[in-house]
Amino acid sequence: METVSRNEIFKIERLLRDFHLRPEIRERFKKEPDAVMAEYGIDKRFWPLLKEGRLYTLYKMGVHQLLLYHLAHVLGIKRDEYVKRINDPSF
Amino acid sequence: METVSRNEIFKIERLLRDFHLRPEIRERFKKEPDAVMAEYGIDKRFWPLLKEGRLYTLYKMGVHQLLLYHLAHVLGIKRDEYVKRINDPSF
Amino acid sequence: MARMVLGLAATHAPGITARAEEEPPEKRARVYSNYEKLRGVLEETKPDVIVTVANDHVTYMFEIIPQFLIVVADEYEGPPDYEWLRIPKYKVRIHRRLAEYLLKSLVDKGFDVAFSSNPLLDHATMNPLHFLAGDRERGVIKYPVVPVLTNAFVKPVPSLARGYQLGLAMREALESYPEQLRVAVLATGGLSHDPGGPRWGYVDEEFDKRFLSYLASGDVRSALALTPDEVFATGGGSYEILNWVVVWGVMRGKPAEVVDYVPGYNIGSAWAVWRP
Amino acid sequence: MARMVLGLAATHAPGITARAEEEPPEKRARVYSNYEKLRGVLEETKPDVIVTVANDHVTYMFEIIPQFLIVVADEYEGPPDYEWLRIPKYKVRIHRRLAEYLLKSLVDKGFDVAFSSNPLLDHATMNPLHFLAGDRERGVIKYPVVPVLTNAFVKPVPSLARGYQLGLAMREALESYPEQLRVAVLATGGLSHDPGGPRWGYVDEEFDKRFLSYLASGDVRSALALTPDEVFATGGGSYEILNWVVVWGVMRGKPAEVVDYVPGYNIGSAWAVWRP
Ligand SMILES: [Fe+3]
Ligand SMILES: [Fe+3]
Repeated sequence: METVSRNEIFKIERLLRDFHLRPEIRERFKKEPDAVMAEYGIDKRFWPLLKEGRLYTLYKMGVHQLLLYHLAHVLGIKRDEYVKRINDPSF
Repeated sequence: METVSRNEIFKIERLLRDFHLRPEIRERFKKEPDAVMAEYGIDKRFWPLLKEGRLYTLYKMGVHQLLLYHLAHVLGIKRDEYVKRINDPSF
Repeated sequence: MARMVLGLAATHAPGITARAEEEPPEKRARVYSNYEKLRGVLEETKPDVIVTVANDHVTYMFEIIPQFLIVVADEYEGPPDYEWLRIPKYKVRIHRRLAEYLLKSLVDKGFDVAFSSNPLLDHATMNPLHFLAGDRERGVIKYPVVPVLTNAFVKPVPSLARGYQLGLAMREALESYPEQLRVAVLATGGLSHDPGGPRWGYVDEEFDKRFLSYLASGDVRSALALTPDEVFATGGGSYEILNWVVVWGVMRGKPAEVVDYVPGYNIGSAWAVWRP
Repeated sequence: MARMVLGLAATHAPGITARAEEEPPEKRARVYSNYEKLRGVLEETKPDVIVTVANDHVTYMFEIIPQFLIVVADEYEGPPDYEWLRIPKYKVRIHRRLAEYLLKSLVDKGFDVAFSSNPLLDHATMNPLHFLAGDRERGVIKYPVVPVLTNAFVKPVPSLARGYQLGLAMREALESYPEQLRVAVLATGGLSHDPGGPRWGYVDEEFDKRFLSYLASGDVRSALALTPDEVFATGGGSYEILNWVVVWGVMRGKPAEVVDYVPGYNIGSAWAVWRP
């Protein structure tokens, strides 16, 4: 897997952190994810990872597990499915 | 002088910090200071201190000197006037 | 001179309130009764202030991640996600004079402690305070608090030995505080768990019981020999035992009375008391 | 193994660029020629990386104020107020691998160093880099950087002794870095000044010359005996000498070659070089 810049990871993490602290961001992401990710300066190549809940890839990239949890919450992914995805290289 | 809550001071300091980092806040404050101070949750009793550049009082209350500097910048107070005010109990 | 009158430690697992019905009624009752026991001890002891030692969850210590932080503010209201947690939104009075004294003393002793006047205290501080000190009707925490936060989640984390040293220094600092004050300390968090990690839901009971046996026997040396890597191998949240170790330092390594251990709510939960 | 090839220290007074014409042409020329001298030394030495030690100005270390912070990111672009400062907006490559190694080593050695992946580097880091390492046409800093930030402005600040210890530990850590790397360190800031304070514009030349004489003679003990209160008595910005003391620790207390001292631009400005 390519090494992703910490600056890029930070932008993703900032969005996930805000999912937790700012309900309005969470709700907007559900409706218009691309617009929200663009606002947070997240590179387009990461957009599918977030929208599709590609937990394995995001985790291996270095996104913190506590923040991935907030993403799962927004996407409606429950614990058993979460654990499956974060351990499955096809995610 | 009464002891002011650190939480209150923080709200003032946040505005002054943002004067430095967010030019749009600086410009809005010049036009509608009350609205901006209300947004920052600053208690009304402190509004005159900021609008009038009461540097002595703000400094004694515990507002950090580097942040007062940003206030002076917005109010157009130059160094000599600044030093006069921060040392003069009538301010 | 302030006096250390009590040490407490308790899990802060958010599921205990947020998803209470996830566990069977007996287990729930057991969890709640453990908090009740600690609440009783606290009420008997009547401290003037509680120093809480809890970690952040990559929420507040996010853009800047300090290893240790002391809140120097006058009040706090939260936690932000109190509705999800299903607890009241509490007002917390902060004992700012003691917080400032403690901070200054620790920095003077060579601990590089960060500080903040604009706290965000999450479930790690607020859930245990809810159970142990919450006036639920009035929405206030009954004792003034000095909140200490640690970095237990984002590597590199401080060694357990460093946490213990911090605790020893806190004890010295607190005892040199010039006013009469009865101080309790409360550690929150742990034990093993992997929230949002590849083994989310797994509890390492062997690890937890080993850690608790060190505590109960006063075996500081074995506990401090645990490396961050060893602890993280049991789960991404397990390093929250750092908070316990800090308070153990405050109690100068005395054996703790381990009240109970309950695996459940995706975590190995424990409760302990130190009497001075 | 990394090798320490150079130590530098320089004022970072923003007025030098922002309000350059405030001082007469001769003084301006002298200030600029001192930076040029250091730039020349740096170019001769050809380091692979510069570790900068600078303080924040209650801008970035604001809501959370750590005592020491290391930036673990890959790049930075700034400073935010480059237009006011009248310098280019620079791109900085950060040597993240070395930054991570240094951070981990220091935390393991018992320094409670904070970290951040989303840096804001103000004039304290950027103005000296502009003069010493800026490629003005291309808007890039010529060497990879590891930014270290300190708390020199908001009390309680770390003691100078603690800063020196940090420097010693940084040296050890850097020399144990497993790759071949030629490392320069750069301290910025000071000496006496009171920006935004009741004596803004005042320079305590006696204090400054005393501090420089300690540096020039390698009198570490006298320098470390200065308390924060003594230093702050000369001005609210004077504790920026902390950065100099950290780098002095990296240079293991060797006497510095003091290049020049120029009071002006509301500050006592100095430049120094340590050869290893
Ligand atoms: Fe936790
Ligand atoms: Fe400065």
